[in-house]
Amino acid sequence: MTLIVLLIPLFPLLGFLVLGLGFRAVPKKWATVIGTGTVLLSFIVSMVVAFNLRYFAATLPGFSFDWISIGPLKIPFAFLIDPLSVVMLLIVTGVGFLIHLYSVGYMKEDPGYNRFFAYMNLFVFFMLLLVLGANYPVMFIGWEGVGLCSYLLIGFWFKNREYNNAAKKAFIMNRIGDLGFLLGMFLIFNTFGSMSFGQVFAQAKSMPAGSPAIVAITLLLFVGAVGKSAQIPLYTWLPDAMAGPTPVSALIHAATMVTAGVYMIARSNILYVLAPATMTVIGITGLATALFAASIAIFQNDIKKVLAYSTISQLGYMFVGLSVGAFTGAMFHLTTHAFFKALLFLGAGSVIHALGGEQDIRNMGGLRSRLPKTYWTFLIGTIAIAGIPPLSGFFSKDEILLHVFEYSWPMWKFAVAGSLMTAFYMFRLLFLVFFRDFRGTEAQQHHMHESPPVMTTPLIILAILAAVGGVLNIPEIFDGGSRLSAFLAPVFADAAAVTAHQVPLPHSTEWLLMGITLAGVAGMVLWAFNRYVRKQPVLLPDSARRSFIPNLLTKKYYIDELYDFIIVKPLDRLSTFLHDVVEIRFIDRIVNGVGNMVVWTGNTVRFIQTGNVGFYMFIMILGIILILFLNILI
Amino acid sequence: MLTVILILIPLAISLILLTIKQEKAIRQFALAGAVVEFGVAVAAFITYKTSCHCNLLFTADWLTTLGVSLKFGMDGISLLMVMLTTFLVPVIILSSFSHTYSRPSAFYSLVLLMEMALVGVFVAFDGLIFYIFWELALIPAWFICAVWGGHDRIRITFKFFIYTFVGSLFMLVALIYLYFRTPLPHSFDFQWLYAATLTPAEQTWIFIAFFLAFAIKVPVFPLHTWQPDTYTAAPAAGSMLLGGIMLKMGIYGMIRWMIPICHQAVQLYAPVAIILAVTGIVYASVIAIRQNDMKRLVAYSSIAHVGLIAAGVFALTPYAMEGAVIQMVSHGINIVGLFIVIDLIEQRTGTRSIRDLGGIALKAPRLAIMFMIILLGSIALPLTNGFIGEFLLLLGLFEYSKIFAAIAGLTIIFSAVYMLRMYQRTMLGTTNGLTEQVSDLTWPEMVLFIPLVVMIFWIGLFPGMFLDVALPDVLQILNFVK
Amino acid sequence: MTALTTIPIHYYLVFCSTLFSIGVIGVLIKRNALVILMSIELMINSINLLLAAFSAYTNDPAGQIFVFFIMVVAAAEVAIGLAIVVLIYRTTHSIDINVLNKLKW
Amino acid sequence: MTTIIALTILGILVLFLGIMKKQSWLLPVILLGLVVSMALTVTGWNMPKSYAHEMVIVDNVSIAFSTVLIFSAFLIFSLAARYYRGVTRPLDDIYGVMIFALTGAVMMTSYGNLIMLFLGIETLSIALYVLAGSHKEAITSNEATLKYFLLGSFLSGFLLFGIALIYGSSGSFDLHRISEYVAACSGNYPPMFLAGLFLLIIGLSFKIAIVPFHFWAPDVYEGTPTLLTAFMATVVKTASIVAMYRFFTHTFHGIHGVWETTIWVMAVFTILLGNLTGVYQPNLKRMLAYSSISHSGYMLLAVVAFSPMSDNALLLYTLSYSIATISAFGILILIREARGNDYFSSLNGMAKTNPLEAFCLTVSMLSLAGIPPLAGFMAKYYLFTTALEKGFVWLVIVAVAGSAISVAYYFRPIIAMYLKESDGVQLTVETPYKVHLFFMTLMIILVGLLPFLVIGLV
Repeated sequence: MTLIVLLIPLFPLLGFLVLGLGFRAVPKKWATVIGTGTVLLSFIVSMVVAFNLRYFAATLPGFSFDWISIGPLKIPFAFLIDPLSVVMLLIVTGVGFLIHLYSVGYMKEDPGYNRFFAYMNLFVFFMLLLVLGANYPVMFIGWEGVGLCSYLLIGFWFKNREYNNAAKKAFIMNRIGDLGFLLGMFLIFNTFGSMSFGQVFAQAKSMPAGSPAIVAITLLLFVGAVGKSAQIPLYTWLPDAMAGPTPVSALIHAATMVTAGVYMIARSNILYVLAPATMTVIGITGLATALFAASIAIFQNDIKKVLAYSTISQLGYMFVGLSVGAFTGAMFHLTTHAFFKALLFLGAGSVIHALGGEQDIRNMGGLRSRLPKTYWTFLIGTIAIAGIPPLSGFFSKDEILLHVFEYSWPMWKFAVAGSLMTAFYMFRLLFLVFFRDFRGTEAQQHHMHESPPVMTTPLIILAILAAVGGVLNIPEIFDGGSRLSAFLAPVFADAAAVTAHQVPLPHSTEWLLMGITLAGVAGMVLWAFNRYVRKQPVLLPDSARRSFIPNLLTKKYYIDELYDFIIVKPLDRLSTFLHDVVEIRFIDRIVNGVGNMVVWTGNTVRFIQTGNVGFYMFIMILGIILILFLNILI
Repeated sequence: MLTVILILIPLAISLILLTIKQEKAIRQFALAGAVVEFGVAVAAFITYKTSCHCNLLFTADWLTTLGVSLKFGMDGISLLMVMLTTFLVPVIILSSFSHTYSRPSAFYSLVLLMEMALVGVFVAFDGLIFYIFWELALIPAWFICAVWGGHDRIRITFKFFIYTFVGSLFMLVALIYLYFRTPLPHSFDFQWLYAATLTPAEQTWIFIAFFLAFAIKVPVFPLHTWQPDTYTAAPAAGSMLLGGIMLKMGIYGMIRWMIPICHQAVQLYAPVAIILAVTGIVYASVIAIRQNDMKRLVAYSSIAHVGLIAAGVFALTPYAMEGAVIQMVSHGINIVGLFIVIDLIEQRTGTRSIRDLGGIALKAPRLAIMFMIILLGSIALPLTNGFIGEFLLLLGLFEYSKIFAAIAGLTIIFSAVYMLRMYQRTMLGTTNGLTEQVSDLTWPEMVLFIPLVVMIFWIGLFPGMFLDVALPDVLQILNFVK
Repeated sequence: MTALTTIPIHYYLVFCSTLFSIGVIGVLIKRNALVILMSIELMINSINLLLAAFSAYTNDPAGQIFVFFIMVVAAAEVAIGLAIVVLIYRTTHSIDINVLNKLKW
Repeated sequence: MTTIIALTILGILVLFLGIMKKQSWLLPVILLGLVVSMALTVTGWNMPKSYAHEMVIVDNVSIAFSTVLIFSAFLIFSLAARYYRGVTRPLDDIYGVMIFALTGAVMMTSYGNLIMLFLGIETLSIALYVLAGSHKEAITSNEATLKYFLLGSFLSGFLLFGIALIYGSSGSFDLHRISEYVAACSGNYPPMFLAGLFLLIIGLSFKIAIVPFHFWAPDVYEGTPTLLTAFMATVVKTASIVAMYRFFTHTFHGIHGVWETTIWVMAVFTILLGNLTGVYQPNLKRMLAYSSISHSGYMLLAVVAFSPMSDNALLLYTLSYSIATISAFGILILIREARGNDYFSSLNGMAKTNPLEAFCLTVSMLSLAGIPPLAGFMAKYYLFTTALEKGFVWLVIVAVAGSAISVAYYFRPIIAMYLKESDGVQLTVETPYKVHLFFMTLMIILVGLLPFLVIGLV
């Protein structure tokens, strides 16, 4: 019975195999059914599992075979079902299914339709492995696998060189993180003698906090998370990754893959709480990323780029949440973020679809009337992400902020600042896209149309989820049950046991904090309204001269250029240098030099052979004298 | 007995091939012979018992006065190597069908002669016999590369020959020297050689001699400069034989001969060797990033990958050694796959220059998929063969030294960089004049890839079968260094 | 015999070595093939004398018998040698040994 | 002794056939005669005997090497028909002198007395002076014979002087007596004896072509008619090295100290100089000359490291070297005849036009270079083993380095044959000649695969 867990990843895998192996032979209709159906089936099975969680969690592992097994190194291909993985399962399959469904409409005209669904199914498969793995290596399979799918899907339109570069960049930056993950895994094995979650965590419990091994492990794993979840300094791939089709951005680069880092840290919570130093690093990184990305988002003009930076920023929040020990909060935000960010991306996709590929918000405007469903759902998403009650974003973000406040007051100030920026840029986006008059071309205006139901239905469902997602974990202050917290509590129990129990904040403080934040958000929304709806928005072309700070932000702090300057270019130059100078002029020259020396010597000594008999006799006599002299007289 | 049959089949076929005149018959016969050879190897694999190697052991007197006997046998490591060799040779032969080589009987005969020598190297349980096969393998390799090779082949292959020959000559001296240090009555039998009593100084010298021979063959940085040129100049089949199988001889030699014999010196100088190997990984990877000739790129990537294997061997930990064994197999499969892809592209477009290609995936999606799968294997994506090897190698190396493992681990980043660059520039993007007319894989060509792809995933998913075969012997060899 | 043995053996040794050396020097400094032949003949004769002397001092006839062998062989050698010189003279019109050096390097 | 007599009779018979104008009978009679003498030689196996007051000692070592010599001569005579096919003048004198030279060579392997050694050397040398100049019209042949004669007789003076000094100090020419004298000296040798010893070494070194007494070899080899060069490179070298080896084994029974270093150093120089100089040679014949010099150096290893094993090692080495060299000369004869020169470029593309001949030359080159599993490798392996057993590690390393260098020139003909384009002219080769070449190639391979057939002998 427990084997039905296997079905969850198996369905998408089958989907991939069918679509992948027979990619041209499968008719489009069937491809649709297979592509979306497999994910739906997975979702259904996941639901079954989720509702019978106790049964499954108690009896697993009912299935495992030794993938790699050498002496003490045993890596079974085992799955783990617990509340945490179930939450992720539902997000991946649920949101994944909606996005698949949406893609049916979005990708309808694309010649690579089957290929697209094959890749998407493969992605879901790997993501499910990542989530289900009962040990680090199996998680790593998924971890790398989703990276591959991300590569394939970012570069889906592979005729375009820019897109390919973006895909390559994503894969390589992920790989940098993966190396950290890999080394972290090795260190885990070195320290605990096992890589399976159960054994590692059980042993870790008895370790003293702050022991160097654990700090090192957690830092290395965090490097992996930084790569995968696009944190400073490895975040630059994510904005570029918007090259992929929009559903890809929604699924991979917003809802699921990029949150893998958060999931991994939440999974390893016990290790992290034992490593306060790492937690500090995570907190600083997360907060810096949140602010940094948010500030860039304010000045972006590409609808998807804005959302991409927003994603980075929100991921930063999740890490901040993790760093203060608010694992549930982070997971909660992960969930709600999956809803509203997927929604926003799909909404953006709908807009792009309607405008025939236009992504620049300077050429949009006034779409509210023409795309009503998109508008309304997008609006919900925007409100949710801005953290305005009672939509889901409010609850999840609030929970994190609350914990941050408990942890450190200055950090809270920064976090709130980021939250305000979020509100600003999201409403800027909303206003510029949907309000005032259309700024695009005649042709676009003519062509503009609302998306078909197959696309809008997922939008609506996601909008509902984004709106009411908060009910999952309504805090006690609102007389909520904190259901998610309760649900996840067993997973984080050990961690909770380690962290010192703080006295919960008094309700008055909570209200106060909430009030401050909300007031700020409201101010931001009004400001944005003022700037972009009431007044004619000032939209500068890319080439326009800007004052220092806006310029810096428009140019994304020149980070890409910086990386290009300090890493890519030097590496290229080093490569050329090593090949042209070290290899050819030095090492190979030594090798050839030895050979040439032999030839040269040969060519030189052969002239001793003068052909002159008298000379020969002379040399021989010298030889004779030498031999006699050396042997007899000495 | 099977072991001897494994040596004799290719030899017999190689001789018979010389008498056949028709090109088609030559090809079919060569392929059939190689397949039969693989069948015999499979039979050996099935009958192999991990507990004792007795059923595959063959002993006959040869030079009794000098302690040389015809002792052949297989332990787990040899078995895997023989499997790899016999598996790849039919693929290589099949891949050569698309070329019309001048003097085909000589060509295929040499390929099979080389197979014989390679199998001989892997199954020799006698030091001198090992050496004889070791050198013997060089002759057909040289002829294949030199006669059917490309631009500037004379200079390049000559360098290749001399370089590798010089290296192994010193191994001969070391072997003979060792012979006189074996227990009485002196013998070249591997167990006698293992039991040789050596002073530390002797250990060092013998280590150096062995290391040179093996490191040149592998090749380990900085003894690698023959290799990119040779791969580039060699015909496709030659590159495959060299890269796929021949360089494994070096690693195999390290494991089978060098570590047990001069175990003290190996332990003493392991850091030096690892530093060289790790330097080589980074060095070759960085160079590979900017290569324009696909074969050259693969050659440098091979230096990097093999550098990791060498580093793993010197880490002297069970995981790394197991990783080395499995990675030898994987690397062989992957590099042959890559060379086949390159060969097919070259046949279709007439160039290997990355700069001049692009958009092939549009015209040849099947080729693109095969390329992608093989590429994933060689960049060690989990669930492919490359991952198992690199995971174990890095894990073992990590146990030895965390820093070295971290630096060696850079290979997983760099390999993505240069491999994806190659893939992108050739397969992706828009077509140009050269790639406009590229046709997709035909079914015979698909057949070429299927065994490779199957193996890539088989090893990636179920490595246990291969790991278990080698494990007892790996542990036994590591016992020497404990 | 007595006349021979009254002179100490060292004298013979030194004398013969000197004669031998004169022969060697003759070979070295002369370029005329005939003179070189004669110098070689001088070397051989010095050895003959030495052998005879040793033979006398050790009362062993073998040395003197060997001298006869040497004389025969030397005669044969000179015959060949002269033939070669004639041959050379026919082709080069010279018996200078350094004229012929086409074969070298 | 029977061998010497048989060969002498054969030589006289050849001359008589010449007188009777039976030119066409010459080669069959010679080949048959050689087979008969070989058979006669072998019958003495395991029956050590000495003749004429130990002037001639026939033991297994001498029988084995005599057989190698006669066998080499047999192989060379088998090439003669082709080599002299355009020559109209009578050949009985050349063949007869060759047989006499062979007799001298056999004497050098079985002497028991320095007088016999001298006579053997002179019989061989005087015959060779004649043979080297046997191509009277060619100026190169003239030059070769002049050089060989002048240097040869000059150096045999030293050899004689050495013999005289040894005689003077030990009181005998008999090896047995000399060895008794050596034993009586118990390590303190008078300078006169030492001087004699070294002069003897020098005299023999000249014949073997050991640095610095090798100067004649390249020039003479090049100038001498090719067939006779093959004779010089194999028979003469084998006989001389065996003579030297025999002298030391019989006289010193393993006391090395005195002469070891000298021979050691000479071996090193010979190996290095021979191989290095060979690298740049543009033509095959001269390259083979340098190759033969370097092989002299390897053979010296057996002398240096003399032990029970080194008999076998030297036997195998001389055999494999002789066969491979004669095989190479067999091809060289064809090339010279067809192209008029023997530059490597004359070999271009031979693999296409004459695959069998190309294969034979390749095998012979690989064997000379010492690549397994050919005879040359086995021989080198035995020699190295012998030397290493005695602890001459550095000498072996030099030898190995020499081998590495030698690959550079042994591969030049192979590269020319297989990798260069030919002018398309095929060499016409008669079937018997092909069979003969192939037979030698087969021998090289077989001796490599089954060295124990040779090795257990002595």
